[in-house]
Amino acid sequence: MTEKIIRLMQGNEACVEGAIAAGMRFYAGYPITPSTEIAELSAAKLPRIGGKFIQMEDEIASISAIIGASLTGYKAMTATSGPGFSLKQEGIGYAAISETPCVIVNVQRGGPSTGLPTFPAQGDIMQARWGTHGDHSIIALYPSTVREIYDTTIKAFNLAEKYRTPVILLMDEVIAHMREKIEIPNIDEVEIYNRKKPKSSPSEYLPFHVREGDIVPEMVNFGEGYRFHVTGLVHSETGFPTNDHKIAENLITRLINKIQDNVEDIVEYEEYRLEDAEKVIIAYGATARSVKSAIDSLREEGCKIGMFRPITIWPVAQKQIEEMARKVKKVSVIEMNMGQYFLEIDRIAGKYTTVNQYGRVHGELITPEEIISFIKEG
Amino acid sequence: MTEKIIRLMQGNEACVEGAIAAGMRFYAGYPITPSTEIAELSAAKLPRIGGKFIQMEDEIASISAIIGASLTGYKAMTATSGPGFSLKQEGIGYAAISETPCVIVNVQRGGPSTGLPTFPAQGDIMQARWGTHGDHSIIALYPSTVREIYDTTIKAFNLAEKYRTPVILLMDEVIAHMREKIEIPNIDEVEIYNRKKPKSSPSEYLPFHVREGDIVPEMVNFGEGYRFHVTGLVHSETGFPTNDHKIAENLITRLINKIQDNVEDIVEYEEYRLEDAEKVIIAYGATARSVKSAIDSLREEGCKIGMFRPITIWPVAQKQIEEMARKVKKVSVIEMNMGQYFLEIDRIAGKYTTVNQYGRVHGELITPEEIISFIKEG
Amino acid sequence: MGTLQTLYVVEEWCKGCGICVTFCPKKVLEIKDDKVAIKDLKACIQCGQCELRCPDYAIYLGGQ
Amino acid sequence: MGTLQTLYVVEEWCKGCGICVTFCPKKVLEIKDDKVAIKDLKACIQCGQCELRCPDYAIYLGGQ
Amino acid sequence: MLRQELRLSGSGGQGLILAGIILAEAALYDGKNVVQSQSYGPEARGGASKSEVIISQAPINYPKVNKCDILLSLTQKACDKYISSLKSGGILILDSSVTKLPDRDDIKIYSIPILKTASNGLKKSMVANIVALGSIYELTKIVNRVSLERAVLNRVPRGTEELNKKALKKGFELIKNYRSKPYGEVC
Amino acid sequence: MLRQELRLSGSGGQGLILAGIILAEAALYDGKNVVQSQSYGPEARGGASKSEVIISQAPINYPKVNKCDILLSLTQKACDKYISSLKSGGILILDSSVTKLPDRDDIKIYSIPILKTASNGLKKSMVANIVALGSIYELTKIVNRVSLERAVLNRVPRGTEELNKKALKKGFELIKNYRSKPYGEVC
Amino acid sequence: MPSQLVDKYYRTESLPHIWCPGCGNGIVTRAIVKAIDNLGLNQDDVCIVSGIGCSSRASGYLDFNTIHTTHGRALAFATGIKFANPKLHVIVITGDGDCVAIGGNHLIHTARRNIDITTIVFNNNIYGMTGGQYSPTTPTGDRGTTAPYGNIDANFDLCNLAKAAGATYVSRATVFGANMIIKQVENGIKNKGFSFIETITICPTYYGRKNKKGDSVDMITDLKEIAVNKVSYEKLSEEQRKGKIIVGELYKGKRPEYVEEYNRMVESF
Amino acid sequence: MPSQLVDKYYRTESLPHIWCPGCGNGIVTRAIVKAIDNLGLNQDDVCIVSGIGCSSRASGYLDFNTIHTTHGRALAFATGIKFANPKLHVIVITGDGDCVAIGGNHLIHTARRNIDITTIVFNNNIYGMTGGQYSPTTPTGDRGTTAPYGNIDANFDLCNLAKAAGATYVSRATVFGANMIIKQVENGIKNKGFSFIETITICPTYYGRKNKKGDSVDMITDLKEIAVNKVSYEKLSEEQRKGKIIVGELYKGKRPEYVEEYNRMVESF
Ligand SMILES: Cc1ncc(C[n+]2csc(CCOP(=O)(O)OP(=O)(O)O)c2C)c(N)n1
Ligand SMILES: Cc1ncc(C[n+]2csc(CCOP(=O)(O)OP(=O)(O)O)c2C)c(N)n1
Ligand code: SF4
Ligand code: SF4
Ligand code: SF4
Ligand code: SF4
Repeated sequence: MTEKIIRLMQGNEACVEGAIAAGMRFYAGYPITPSTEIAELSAAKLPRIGGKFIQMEDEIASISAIIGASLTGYKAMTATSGPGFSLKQEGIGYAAISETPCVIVNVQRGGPSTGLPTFPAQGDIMQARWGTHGDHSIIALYPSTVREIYDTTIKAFNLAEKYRTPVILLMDEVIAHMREKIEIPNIDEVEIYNRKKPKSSPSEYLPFHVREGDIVPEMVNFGEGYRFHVTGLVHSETGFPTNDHKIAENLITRLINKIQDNVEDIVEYEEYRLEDAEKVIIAYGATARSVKSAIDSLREEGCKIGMFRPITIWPVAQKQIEEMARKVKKVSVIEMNMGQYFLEIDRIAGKYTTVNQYGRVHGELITPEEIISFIKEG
Repeated sequence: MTEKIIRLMQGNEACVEGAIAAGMRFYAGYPITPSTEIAELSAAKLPRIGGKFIQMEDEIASISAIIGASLTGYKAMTATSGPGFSLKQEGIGYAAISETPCVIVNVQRGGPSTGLPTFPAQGDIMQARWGTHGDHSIIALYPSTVREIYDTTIKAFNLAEKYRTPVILLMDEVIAHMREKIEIPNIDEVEIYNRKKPKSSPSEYLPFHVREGDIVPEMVNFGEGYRFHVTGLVHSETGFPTNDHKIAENLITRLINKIQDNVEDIVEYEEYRLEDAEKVIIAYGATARSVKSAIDSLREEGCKIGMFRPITIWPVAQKQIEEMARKVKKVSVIEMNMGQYFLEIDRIAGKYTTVNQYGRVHGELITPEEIISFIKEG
Repeated sequence: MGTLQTLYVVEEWCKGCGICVTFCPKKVLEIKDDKVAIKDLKACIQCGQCELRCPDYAIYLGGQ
Repeated sequence: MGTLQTLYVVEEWCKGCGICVTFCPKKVLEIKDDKVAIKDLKACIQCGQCELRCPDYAIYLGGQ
Repeated sequence: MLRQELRLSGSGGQGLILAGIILAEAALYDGKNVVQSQSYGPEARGGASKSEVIISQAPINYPKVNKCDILLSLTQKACDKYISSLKSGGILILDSSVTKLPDRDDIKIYSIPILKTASNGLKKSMVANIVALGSIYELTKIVNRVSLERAVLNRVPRGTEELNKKALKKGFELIKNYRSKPYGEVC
Repeated sequence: MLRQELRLSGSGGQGLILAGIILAEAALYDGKNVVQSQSYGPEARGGASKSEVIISQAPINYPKVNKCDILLSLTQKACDKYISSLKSGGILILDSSVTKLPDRDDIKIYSIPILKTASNGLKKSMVANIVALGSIYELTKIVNRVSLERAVLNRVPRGTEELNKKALKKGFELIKNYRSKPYGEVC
Repeated sequence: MPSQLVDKYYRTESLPHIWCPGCGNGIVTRAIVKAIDNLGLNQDDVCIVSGIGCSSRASGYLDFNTIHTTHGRALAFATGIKFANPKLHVIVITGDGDCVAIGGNHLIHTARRNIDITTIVFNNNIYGMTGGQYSPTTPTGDRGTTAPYGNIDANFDLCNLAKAAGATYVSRATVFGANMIIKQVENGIKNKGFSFIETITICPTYYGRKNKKGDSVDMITDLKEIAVNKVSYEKLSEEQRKGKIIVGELYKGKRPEYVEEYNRMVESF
Repeated sequence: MPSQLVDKYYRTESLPHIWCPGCGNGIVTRAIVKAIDNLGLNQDDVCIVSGIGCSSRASGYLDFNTIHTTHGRALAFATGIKFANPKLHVIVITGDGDCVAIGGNHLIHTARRNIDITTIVFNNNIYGMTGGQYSPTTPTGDRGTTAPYGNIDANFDLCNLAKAAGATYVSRATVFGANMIIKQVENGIKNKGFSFIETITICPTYYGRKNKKGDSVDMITDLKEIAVNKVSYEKLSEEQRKGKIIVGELYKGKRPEYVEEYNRMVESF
């Protein structure tokens, strides 16, 4: 066992390091604050490790290129921020329906539109779920420390491959730009999910057929002798377009259920001082750090409070939140937006307890002091 | 009073007629099924009535062009479907933060991605609310008959002007492509909201200042002697960008509150046989037509059932739905998707009653028979 | 035998556009009931003009 | 008097890039404490080279 | 006649969408409620095409045709595809080029030379849709004749009014003549 | 010393972000928890720039500096902007070019010629940030000297190691010499 | 039974295709396949990338690695594919709308990078799939459903544009001269860099009908009159040039290819 | 007190601007204003449209009808504005990234339509606002933060591209030759159609620093060496041409202008 590497690392850098550890060898992107370092570091690192970096003409081209690259067998990633994330929505839908694994990083900044380009926000939570047209499934993860960025990026790639789906990695300007201590795990301690080789021969290969016991269709890469067709149209197991209503419904429900049926495998969350909590705060990303500080202070004053921090934002940890809601007096959702995840929590927890919300959109991380007074007042 | 005109009209045509009645004189678009007739009819009609039609190179250019035109004083519209709607998201956010009135029609088709281009769906309900990045307000309307398309298009323009906001007009392939009887109202019976002339002189004009008693800032048109600045960055009342956190928060909350504080003025809905209903179906657009048929049949069998049909999809008619939910045993949301509006209804009504959902994504209008058996079973 | 066996028609694919008929320099082909028909197979010189431009792959020269 | 009054500097706007100094054909200008300074006003021939290229509108010829 | 549902089927380019619109408009002139819709998009390219009309005294909610009362099929493909959607007791109007008749004895079948009438008799195959309308009218009286004629003239291209009037009349006649034959022969 | 918060402020291009990183890295070598962040984007262009470091024995949750323990300001603008964020009892290190001293008597102020030392004494104004680090160290001993030196060498461009070592030393000296003066003169 | 060529390279189970009777798309598609056959490329090493439109449906009929992407983005997907797996011969099939309306930006940038992709534009002067709206190549004055009074836009000279953007092989042919398409596609694939082949095809259903161009036979035979080679074109008077199209290989250049440059950079470490 | 020119046409309360010391953006912006002044246009009749980038911040400083749009879309917004209100002189200020990276499609289509818009590209060979990534105009081999080993992309010849797309006035000048910019903007505005003016400007902060080009003074004086007019350029040998930029009015064409064509169509009813 080699010595653990401890470093001071920026969030965006940890994302690139995690991606590379996960096997990312293709990056296509277009720069935008505050995600740009991800492109810059990928440009510096990938050519040196047998990977490919390309700066495309815009965000739409970038997501298109990573989907193309993924189909040839690469683990591929792009990173952007609000305006670019909006532009990538059509491509995200294409990745969803064509079941092409890829990772899209969105380092959120103040919106809407150009908004507050250099200041943090958590305003794209709902967009990550609902930004593209039509019904589809999505996975979105949201780390809150630099080390967790590293781990979560790896997880993003693993889930992308396992569920053949685009995975959104959400960050915010605070965690993306701050540097903190990170202990880089040994590569052999890290679990990496790689695309399985197909069991079928080219002649029997049905590119969108799910084998008994599998979650998703076997994925073959372009150029490996299996000549199959990929389309964004509704398609049958053969990969060819169809208007057949039954097949259409089967496809769309399968796309959604492959995620919904495996929520327990996908959801990850942290419970902080929840044991005896009567009040619970739900928060994620940088905001969750402020919440932790606030909870520590409140606990000192005798307040029985804890935090539920979703790391998997989508799919939502419905079961866990429900269970928790049944036990507590109040749930508060604290986020750097005007109440987005709140809606989902209110839906789930609101049936069992009171749910309220504290949100700011002023371009600054919510402080522990604010949280403390919000909790005390309400 | 002139004679009422009764015609057989297609949904898409009624949209164009309504838009013209509302004062739409600028259309920019890019064709896409099933919205294309809106562009085609605009191309035929606008040049003949002093209006402007331009086919742009894509959907992004189209929404950009209508925002530009709106700033010169035109009532402007673009129409699209799923993939194009995804591409317009960045522009919608720009219209929201710059408070530029405009109407974006989305004739929904089966998604995600290219999906089922010629078949109906209602899969962009959440996207209409959350498709662009950052916190913002939106108004989305959804008619369900050809006559209502006409009226609702007018309403869309009126609300766009009154609240200085992009308004999304949602349709589905069923209502967009069917023809039915429409009685066109006399133009003098139609209420049209026109942009008010500013009270300020050019030197005192503050383009983003809301006068006491007004809902939105006075809007002046480019070229009228008021030389002001428009930006997608967070800006102060002067229109110039700022990073000031207080101003940022004021702006974003004002954008949201101008809609939220006026929900009662904006929401429109139909209540169908609700008087003594113990069960309520919530449905919109074409699906609501099937629901009506189903309710009529169910009522004949003695089932006390009715429908709440939101015409204003966003903002949601929270108060009305809450009130209704308190009174009934069950609320069923029926929509051509895998459960989108359901989430919002579940959130609101789920605190008071049971809420369930019936959705199809097979590219066909849900039939009354399906609805009847869903209601009977569940 | 040569010519006789080398001109094939895939009837289900033919959409009757008539392009082959026009390009055939020897008037071998005609449209009958909205489909291509071989009128005069003997005249065929196997120039391949029909196959080259049939948008539906419904006519071709086989063998060699 | 003419020349004397016609060369103006807006000190708060000057970012001290030195472009004006370089382009002045008469060495009228210099950089002092990170700002432009008029070293030899008498030499100025009002050619306008400085104003034309000052990226910050910090130097210009007035009057006429 | 609370709600009558018609399905006009054939292949793309036979003008069936226009036929549906004309029929719907005629019903509208009669003061009825009406909904017309059609199959759309690339489907209509080459393949089977359909146009649907619902005519009703009462307001029409559900706007789609599921089981229809009257089915017109101008091609074998269309007939095969849609025959099962015809209600028991319904009327099937077939172009006589459709040779494989459906195996149903709960419907009335009329096999008439619509396409031939249009292309031979009128030297313009593009009026087959209007011929078909004439036949539908004559058979069902689903709309008023004056309304139908008005709707035809309102919707056909300028300059083709006379031709279309003639086509309509030919359509009437196809049924008038047909009537004289015993049903037995067809079923 | 559970949690120490530093804010390094000045104008864009003065290398304060790097200074923050070096300081954070040094603390990390000491086995401490540490978070470094900075102001970002066009703000940093021309205008005031800041870099923040939090050093703590315990894990750091809230990662931002609100009220700081130590404030470095290399320009008047930065001093004016951030002075109110310095805790009562905190330490203010000013470049001596900052002439308008803040009107606070609850803090300790050190006015030292950082920029001049860097540009005159070392003929390289780009090492002002390292000079500043030296002074901060000498004044606060917030990190170990060995760690600081290691961090400096790790982060400065190859080839400038010697220069930067010298700069660091100059920074130490500025404070050592400064100490001999009575505080009175400064406040 | 289909022909050997069709049998080998088409997914015959998906035929007949959805294109209208007399549509030129089938002719161009066959020409591409014939060129691939002439070059003897291994089917497993060919990747066909298309966008959205009638023409872009071609990918589904062909038995290679095939992908039908989103509208306008075929070249961006293709760039990802080629850059990731340079072993693949990447061929893009796209319409005039797909390639230069919504997709114009990707065209110019792919050309600029001179990445080894062969693009064949099926230019039918109209948006076929959506039912006949005018496109950036609809000649000025012609009609489309969104240009009921005649199109007032100028139309692009696609070859000129591709050349100015950096393509290193630029050519044009028509479905009348189908053999010319075959030759050009062969040369385009052989060119190590970005190749742009504009094929003038016919859409009798929309462009033809809207503009009274007759049926497919009329339209294809018209192309004979319209298409002239560069040498002949230059001899024509201004007046005579009206309505003519220059066909042939219009430009061949030599510039470093993108993936090779990348590899060169990597090798330099 | 600022100069008369600045006082009249700038929103002086927003000065000093955010641009770095020695950034060329201020020089180009002044040249545009000077051209407007020379033409005597009424401020109320001028509309400045910009995208996103350092250069695109210019709109906020200028006292006209001004709009700072989204990244890459300035020309599409401008098209809406001009078509809606043809009375306005619409001038687009855009960066090389804004105009030809993300915005390339709108450029070629606006040029194709020949709508009466004057576009001035502030070409600093880099993405300035985001901190120095290479752009489609970064010369091959030069460095940016995303091209740490040197850019392998070929760079566009913007003027060539604009011309091929259909612009009817195409010119280039540098901030060294600021008077030339003024003249070209005047002529661009006077041209009834789409005018494209490429101004070569300097970004000492990123492009300069990354590529060891010295400070702003070095960079601006370098431009003197690099820029040659067409006539001189043609006299140079292949070797001598390396690294040179042709400046001057490169193309003037005459084609119907879009809005006029629209009006003509309307009048024909
Ligand atoms: C984002 C998006 N916008 C619009 C469309 C609708 N659409 C599909 S194909 C097409 C144009 C087709 O024209 P072209 O590329 O010339 O191909 P053709 O059908 O003529 O072969 C359009 C506008 C779409 N599918 N996606
Ligand atoms: C959709 C979108 N993508 C990316 C960005 C980030 N961004 C802002 S400006 C810019 C490029 C600026 O380059 P250029 O247009 O050359 O202008 P400069 O700053 O160099 O003047 C980029 C990539 C953005 N704001 N929006
Ligand atoms: S006007 Fe000319 S001579 Fe006078 S200071 Fe300016 S550049 Fe020098
Ligand atoms: S050019 Fe302008 S900013 Fe630069 S030094 Fe001269 S006056 Fe100052
Ligand atoms: S619409 Fe035109 S391009 Fe499309 S298949 Fe038919 S003929 Fe071909
Ligand atoms: S970064 Fe470059 S382009 Fe931007 S303001 Fe600074 S010098 Fe100018």
